Amino acid sequence: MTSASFPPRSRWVKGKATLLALSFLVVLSLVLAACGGSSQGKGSTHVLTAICSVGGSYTQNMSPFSPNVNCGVDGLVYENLAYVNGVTGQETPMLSTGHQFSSDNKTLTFTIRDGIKWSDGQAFSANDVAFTFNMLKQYPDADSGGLWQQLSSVTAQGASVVMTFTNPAPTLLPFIEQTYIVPEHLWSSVGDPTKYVNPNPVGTGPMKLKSFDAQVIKYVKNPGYWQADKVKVDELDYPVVNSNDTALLKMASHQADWTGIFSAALQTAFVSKDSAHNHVYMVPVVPVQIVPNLKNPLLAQLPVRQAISAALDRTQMSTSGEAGLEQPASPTALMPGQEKYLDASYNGKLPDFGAANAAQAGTILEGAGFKKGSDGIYADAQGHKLNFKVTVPGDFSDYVQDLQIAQQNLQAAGIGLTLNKVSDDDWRADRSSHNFDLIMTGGFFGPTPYYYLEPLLNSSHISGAGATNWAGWNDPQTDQLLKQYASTSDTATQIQAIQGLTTIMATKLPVIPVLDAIQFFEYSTANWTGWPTPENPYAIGSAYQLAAGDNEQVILHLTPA
Amino acid sequence: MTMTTPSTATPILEADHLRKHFPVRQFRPFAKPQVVHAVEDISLALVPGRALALVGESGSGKTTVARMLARLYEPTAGVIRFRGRPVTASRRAALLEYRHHVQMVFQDPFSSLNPVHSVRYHLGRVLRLHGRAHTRDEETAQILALLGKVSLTPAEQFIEKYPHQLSGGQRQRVSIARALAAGPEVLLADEPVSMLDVSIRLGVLNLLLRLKREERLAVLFITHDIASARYFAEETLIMYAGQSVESGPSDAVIQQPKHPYTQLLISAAPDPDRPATAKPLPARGEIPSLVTPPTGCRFHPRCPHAMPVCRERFPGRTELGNGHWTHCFLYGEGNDAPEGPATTHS
Amino acid sequence: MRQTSPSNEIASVPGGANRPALPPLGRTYASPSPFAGLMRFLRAFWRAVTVNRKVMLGSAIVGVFVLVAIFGPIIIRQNPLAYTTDLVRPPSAAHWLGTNQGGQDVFVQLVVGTRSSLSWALLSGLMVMMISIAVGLVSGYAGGVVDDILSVITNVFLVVPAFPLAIVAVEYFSRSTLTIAIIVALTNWPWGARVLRAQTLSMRSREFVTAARAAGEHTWRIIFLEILPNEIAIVAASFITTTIQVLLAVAALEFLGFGDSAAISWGTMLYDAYFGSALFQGAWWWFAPPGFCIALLGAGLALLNFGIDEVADPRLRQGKRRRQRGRATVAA
Amino acid sequence: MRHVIRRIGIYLLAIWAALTINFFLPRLAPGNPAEIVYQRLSQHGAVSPATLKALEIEFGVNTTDPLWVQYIAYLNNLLHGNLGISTNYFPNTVTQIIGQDIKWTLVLLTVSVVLSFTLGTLIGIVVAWRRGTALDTVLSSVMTFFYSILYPWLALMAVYFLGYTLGWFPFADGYDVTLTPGWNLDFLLSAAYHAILPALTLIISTVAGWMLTMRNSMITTLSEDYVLLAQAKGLRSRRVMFAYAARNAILPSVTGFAIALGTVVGGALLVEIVFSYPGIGYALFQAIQSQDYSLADGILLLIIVATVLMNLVVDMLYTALDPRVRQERSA
Amino acid sequence: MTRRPILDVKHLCVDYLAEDGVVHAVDDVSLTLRRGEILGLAGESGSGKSTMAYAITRLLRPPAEITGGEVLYDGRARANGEMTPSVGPVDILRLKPAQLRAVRWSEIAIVFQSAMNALNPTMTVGTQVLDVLATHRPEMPKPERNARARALFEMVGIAAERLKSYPHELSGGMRQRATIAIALALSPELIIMDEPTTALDVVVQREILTELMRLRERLDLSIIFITHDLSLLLEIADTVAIMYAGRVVESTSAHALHRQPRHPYSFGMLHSFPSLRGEQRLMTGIPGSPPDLRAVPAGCAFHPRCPLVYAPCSQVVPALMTMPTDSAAITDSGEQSVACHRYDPARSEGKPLPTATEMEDGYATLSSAFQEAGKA
Repeated sequence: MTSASFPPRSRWVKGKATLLALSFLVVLSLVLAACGGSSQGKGSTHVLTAICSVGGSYTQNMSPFSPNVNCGVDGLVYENLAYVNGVTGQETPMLSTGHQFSSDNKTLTFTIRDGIKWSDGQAFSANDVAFTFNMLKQYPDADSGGLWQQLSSVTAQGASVVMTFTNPAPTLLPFIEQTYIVPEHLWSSVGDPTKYVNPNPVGTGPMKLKSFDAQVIKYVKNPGYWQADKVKVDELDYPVVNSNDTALLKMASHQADWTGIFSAALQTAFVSKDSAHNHVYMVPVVPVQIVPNLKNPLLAQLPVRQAISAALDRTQMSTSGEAGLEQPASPTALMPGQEKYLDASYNGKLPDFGAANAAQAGTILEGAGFKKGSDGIYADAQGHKLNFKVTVPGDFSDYVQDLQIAQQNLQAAGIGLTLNKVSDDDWRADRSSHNFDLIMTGGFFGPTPYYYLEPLLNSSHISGAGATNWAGWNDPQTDQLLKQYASTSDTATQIQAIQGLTTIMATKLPVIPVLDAIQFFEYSTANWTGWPTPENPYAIGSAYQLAAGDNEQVILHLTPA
Repeated sequence: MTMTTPSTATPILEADHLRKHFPVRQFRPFAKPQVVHAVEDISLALVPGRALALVGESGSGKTTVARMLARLYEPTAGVIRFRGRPVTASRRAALLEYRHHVQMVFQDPFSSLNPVHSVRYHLGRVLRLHGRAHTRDEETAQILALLGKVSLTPAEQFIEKYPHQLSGGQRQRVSIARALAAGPEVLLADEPVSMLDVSIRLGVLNLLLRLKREERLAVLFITHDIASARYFAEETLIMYAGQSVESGPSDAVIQQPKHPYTQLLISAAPDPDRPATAKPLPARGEIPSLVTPPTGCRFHPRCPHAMPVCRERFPGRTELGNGHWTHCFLYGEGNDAPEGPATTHS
Repeated sequence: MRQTSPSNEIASVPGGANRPALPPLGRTYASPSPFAGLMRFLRAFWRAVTVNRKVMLGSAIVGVFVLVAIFGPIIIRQNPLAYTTDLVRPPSAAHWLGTNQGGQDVFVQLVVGTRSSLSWALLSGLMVMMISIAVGLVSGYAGGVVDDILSVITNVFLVVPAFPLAIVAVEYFSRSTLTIAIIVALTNWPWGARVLRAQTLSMRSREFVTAARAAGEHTWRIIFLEILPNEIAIVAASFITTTIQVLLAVAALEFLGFGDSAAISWGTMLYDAYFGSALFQGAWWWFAPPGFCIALLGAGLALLNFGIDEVADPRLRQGKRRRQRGRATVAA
Repeated sequence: MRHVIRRIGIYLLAIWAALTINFFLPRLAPGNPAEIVYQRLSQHGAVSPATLKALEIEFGVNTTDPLWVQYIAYLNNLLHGNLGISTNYFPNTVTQIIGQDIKWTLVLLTVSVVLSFTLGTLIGIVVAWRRGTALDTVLSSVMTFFYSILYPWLALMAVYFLGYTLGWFPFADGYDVTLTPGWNLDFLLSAAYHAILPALTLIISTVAGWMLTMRNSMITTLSEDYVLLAQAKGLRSRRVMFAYAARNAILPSVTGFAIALGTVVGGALLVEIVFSYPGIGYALFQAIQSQDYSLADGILLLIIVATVLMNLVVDMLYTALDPRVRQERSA
Repeated sequence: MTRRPILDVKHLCVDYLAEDGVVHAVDDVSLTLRRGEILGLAGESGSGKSTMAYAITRLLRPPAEITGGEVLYDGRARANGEMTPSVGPVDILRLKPAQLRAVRWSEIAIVFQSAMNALNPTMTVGTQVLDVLATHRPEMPKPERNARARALFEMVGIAAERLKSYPHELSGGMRQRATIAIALALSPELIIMDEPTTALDVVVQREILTELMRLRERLDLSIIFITHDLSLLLEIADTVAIMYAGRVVESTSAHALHRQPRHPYSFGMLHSFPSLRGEQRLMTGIPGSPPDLRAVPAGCAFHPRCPLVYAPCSQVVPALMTMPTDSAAITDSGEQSVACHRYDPARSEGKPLPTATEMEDGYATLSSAFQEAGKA
């Protein structure tokens, strides 16, 4: 070794090694990037990518009766007898061509559509329908609608299916129509359908399973579908994402076409990124409400509920808590578009609560004999202070923020509010067992407001394991109106009943509506067009299906861009 | 300057047939427990105003002996007698009372003082523990007196100092003052100068000599340097691998070493005055493991004169006159055979 | 952190001299009069803080945060949760760090959140420190069976992963910062305990401990007044390390929504920002500051820690390289 | 070898402790998770006797059995690989779900932990060797900042800037979902490409720890006499740096590595959430969110066992690296 | 018989950059080692003797720094011209890194005090021997290297099987032998031994020294032997240099030093070792402590402890001077240098050369003065 050459050489070798390592990394990244890029191309098959599940890997659950059913099974693989549009209330016959109630409303006959085949080639028949309903009788776990509490028999008679009820049950119709029909020849031996994984689902719907993976479920077009000419979607992929933000990013970068997620950044991070293609269409569905526990002697007083309602700044909740996506609710608890259920005195215009008014709240309370204490909180003559706890699921961040606003509003009006954040399950349990002062919650959804009001206000739902009359509202007039609706299939009589009920909602405040909950729906027209729009609300568009059949309707309307 | 008159005075602290085995900690639940045979059958006596030097290499057990005498270790066997009475109680009060009489000076001046405490704390704690000072003023006065006694002057300057502000020699003086603080009659000095710089060793040694004389202290002087033993102590006891091999008046042991190990030790010591003709004795092997020590005389594997009998048992004590004795078969069977089998091991 | 005398100058005995781990902090320990004691303490504190550049910088950073935590909420006097109609506004004179989705002032939240984040981190750090001191010192000093048992427990806890356990426990017990702090404390003490045990073990064989025993000193005094003060560096290091761990763990858990979202802290701010899609709205002023504060405070603590390491172990000190005067002195 | 046996003993104890914690957590917790699970299952219909029994054992409800009988039954269940039934993915079992998700976590973590450790250690070695230079000053300062960076914060920045804004890397999924998983090149490349960003952020957030640990350890080692002697021997710098200094300096790092593994596994959860990456961590998060107690417990147990096993591996490594431990200090 | 010097250290200065200024650890030190001789370097802690060892081999690390002087090494001419084609001495301090690496070990080897610390604990001692051979003798075939390692171990009295052992498996004595074997691997001309036996027990120390003396005869080694044990040095060294506070205070043959130490410090040191033979008498030692290098007394650093102190001592640093020739009658072997004003005719102020009695009495007086102060 010579003294001169060694040190420089070593430095060179080291430098070269570093360089080599670096360039290797760069090349690797480029190669991978190229591969990644090229695989984005979808060729000539038209693939629709939808996100309908935020959270973890999939496990296969392809029984439509499973509580944890995979995306796409409901409606795309399995169909139901008829589709009812949640926005318009319009009915579209699917597996049936029509239905007929007997005059006493105790017998219902469906006419089954002819010429439909299961995706394995076997013919579909009325027997499959009868089998499905009778299976639900055998396995009450699967009967989530509780149909057999009022059904007494279901039989196939030629191309018809005849159902008989123990008492008049016209309100059961939507639940029956929305039941997914499964093939008898495959399902007669599977046992409990809630526990059946159904690895190779065979249905009548527009799609059939292509592949299942924990990260993505893929469906392809069912060539034997009875309306196959309407289906332009060659493949439908449901990838898993772990967060709403990821879903939104995928939507914004057109890696996904269809979803229904909440995000405070919808406008900035999605719509405005490509306003030509990126759209949202939010359908208000039911009110989000603060439910008072009427067993609480203070909350049982109407002025207290009125004062609370008057003090709430629903606009701030709408803009801050819900990113402006949900609008303040109407005192009638009706959604925009449901004006026909309004009492005539409203002149066909949905009333609103008006701006937050702490002074008005104070007037109401003072009128009812409440006095403001030194701590700024009102108390009744006996000294019971208006301090309430509101129960909320801790991980419903928008609810929490809404209530933090409410807390400040009520404070200003002399009413104390503390947040009681609990787990989702505790929240549900507390709600059913009336274990709260106030609780924030949504409600039930159906084709008419009846399906929202009935569980909430019927005194028969006050107690029991799955009690839904959370406030404990016990009012004979309300019960009477509900009964009036349920015992007739005459639409006018039914509307009349609902008008009475909305008046009770607005004047007696059994619950305090806050905001109109919406069904989130984001879509991109970069790859697909034909989505539901306010102009053509043929379905509730969300990829998260709210009512049976919405997704199928969307698929039937989509065409490649 | 040391007078080599044989001791006639009554010993104040005596040790009879001390033995110490340390269990070996190991993770082997089913194996036979092993022990380190650190000290086998050591007897000695300390006399007021006189010093006994304990000489040996590392691992010879000399420190263990001192710590047994300081009651830091409980002897496995044997008796310690203070003023003729066996010391057995180990209640705190009794131990404190014993320590009031018997104190120890440590080897390493850097580690024997706690770096976070001042000189005042070190000395004051001992004074208070032994009830020699009850108020701060008493304490200060006593400390100043002690510092004066160990020639740390002006004492006022040292009282608030921390160890890192002192030199090695000063620290060792503080250590000595701490031992004196209890007002002891016996001082166990464990290699008190071996970690000091050469030029200050003599200062500390001379201080100890003076204290021995002035305070009538009985001193156990532990050292690996046989020359210092001769300088400091009237009597010397040589240890090898936990056994005592030779003892007697220091000059006798050093000038006329009898035991082959003593001879080896002396021949190995640096000595510029050694006649050029004196070849160092050849040594072989090293100090054996004390877990499995050699049987019999533990020196036999290295001994040029080893006989078969050396392998079998440990020789008894052979008196050579004038208080000089050795354990070696070269000088006979010896009487005063050690208690029990000295060679047990597993 | 162990050191043997590198220069061999005092060495005439095998093993070399074991120097104290820390150059003693002057006269902090004995104080004749309270006032003089305080002055000494302050002087010693100042010396300790300025002893090393890393310590200096680290204490400056941590000090600022501590001051903000103590006085910030008092000075600001503004409800960090107050909703306004200025939604998601960038920084301006009115809102120094802009506003969030609720129109709440980010700067106010940041200042108020400092208290919660810092105090939880310090509190858990303290809990950890106390457990590790107790276990480490007792284990190291007592030896024998006590040591065996404590060592096994330490080793067992050492391998239990803290974060997942904290998540599960938070769910089982309550979603509060206290639960997080307790779990994090329970899973973080073994590290310090282990180091302290080793150090105590070596301390126990130091002659000053033997000397204290030979003088008849009480056992508890030996443990807490003789041994513990010598391990201050390690105690401090383990305290600081844990504090960083806790700071990060609490923030991460809060980020996931397991914290107490009514309380304002950096973690809950990040949670709000994340679920409010702050980043995707381009609201960097909402998202960046809490994360940056965490990293900065962490860096300050880390600097403090490394500084203490350097003070305790002179070998780690940055060798000041004076430009050589024409002579080659390199060792390599 | 005795060392390893001793460690195995400790690990068995750790696993046992974990099992026991897992057994007692739901029993100690206020409220009754089993009730909730039971209720939820009941809502879906009648619970089969076997499921009910398993749940009862898992949570200790509806039973008059003494605690120890429950405990034995619980252990017996575990012994048969029965971790219970997930309520969230009902009727799938916990074992099934874990089996499906674990491979992703395992691969991502192994790769990034090993890379991070290697990289951090190497940087630490070099920086310590060139102590006081600009390289050292810059790297040490930067790393001190990264040392305590909050991982999700870093990861989100990466997702947003590198993934979304610049589009260099995918910001979600474990692979391009248009591909078919399997042993084909397209899929593997895609999986590797998708792992870059998660791995990168994971490495960045952990590399500082290794680097700083190694730097300190290395500096301490560099002042050892044997390094000085190696230099005096005229050995090449690289030989001194690696065979003499680093070889010894790495030992404390290896111990730290074992200890840090638990934290790293915990970190997986955050990676998977932020990057929408499949894996066990996100499953745990989901399970907690939806109160799927059996799944959460199962995953926690698995994580603990995995950490313990990794510790064992690291221990073996340590034993192999340090001859003093290998041959057991004799008294 | 004066042989050619193999190492000539001239005016070497080493500074430590402490936080509060510069410490002169080695201050203007000159030494000469002749081929085949043992130069003993004696001194107490802080005297700079170890720093010398590191400085000569250029192993000093920051904050230590060589600030001046030369280390002239005059090795044998290498036929292959590996180091330097010229036969003349080279200044080690000016060698380029590659040249330095070539000089290291093949020319100058070093043995540290603590063999435990000097051996890599994670490498077998054999590998540590082979490392040297592989680096410096790359042309040597592997079996030959192995054979060389075995031979080296046997040469220092360790069984060759021990090559496979790790350092912790060897006893202290064997470890030190192993480091000596490593030092001998390339048959260097010069070995610097920094307290090689201090950590060992006397018997082992003696064995190793005996071994070393034998090897030195056989291999014609030149050795710098550093220790604080002057009595040991007198037995083995040819010439001795005594250091105090970074400077050489006396440099002479071992014999002369033993017979008549000139510097009061050398005298005091020699009389600090209790003797094994002869009459027992109270020795005084040297009062006081060696100075802290951060606060070295002005003038002669030794003056506060010196029995001969007079005015110039606290003002002027005495230079190391060869003794006046008229005293050559006393020094019968080699020259005797001392750094003391009393031996400098220019500064002695007419005082006679100090005698042993004067120094002994002086120490006694000084010592009791220190004692008195102590009792006050």
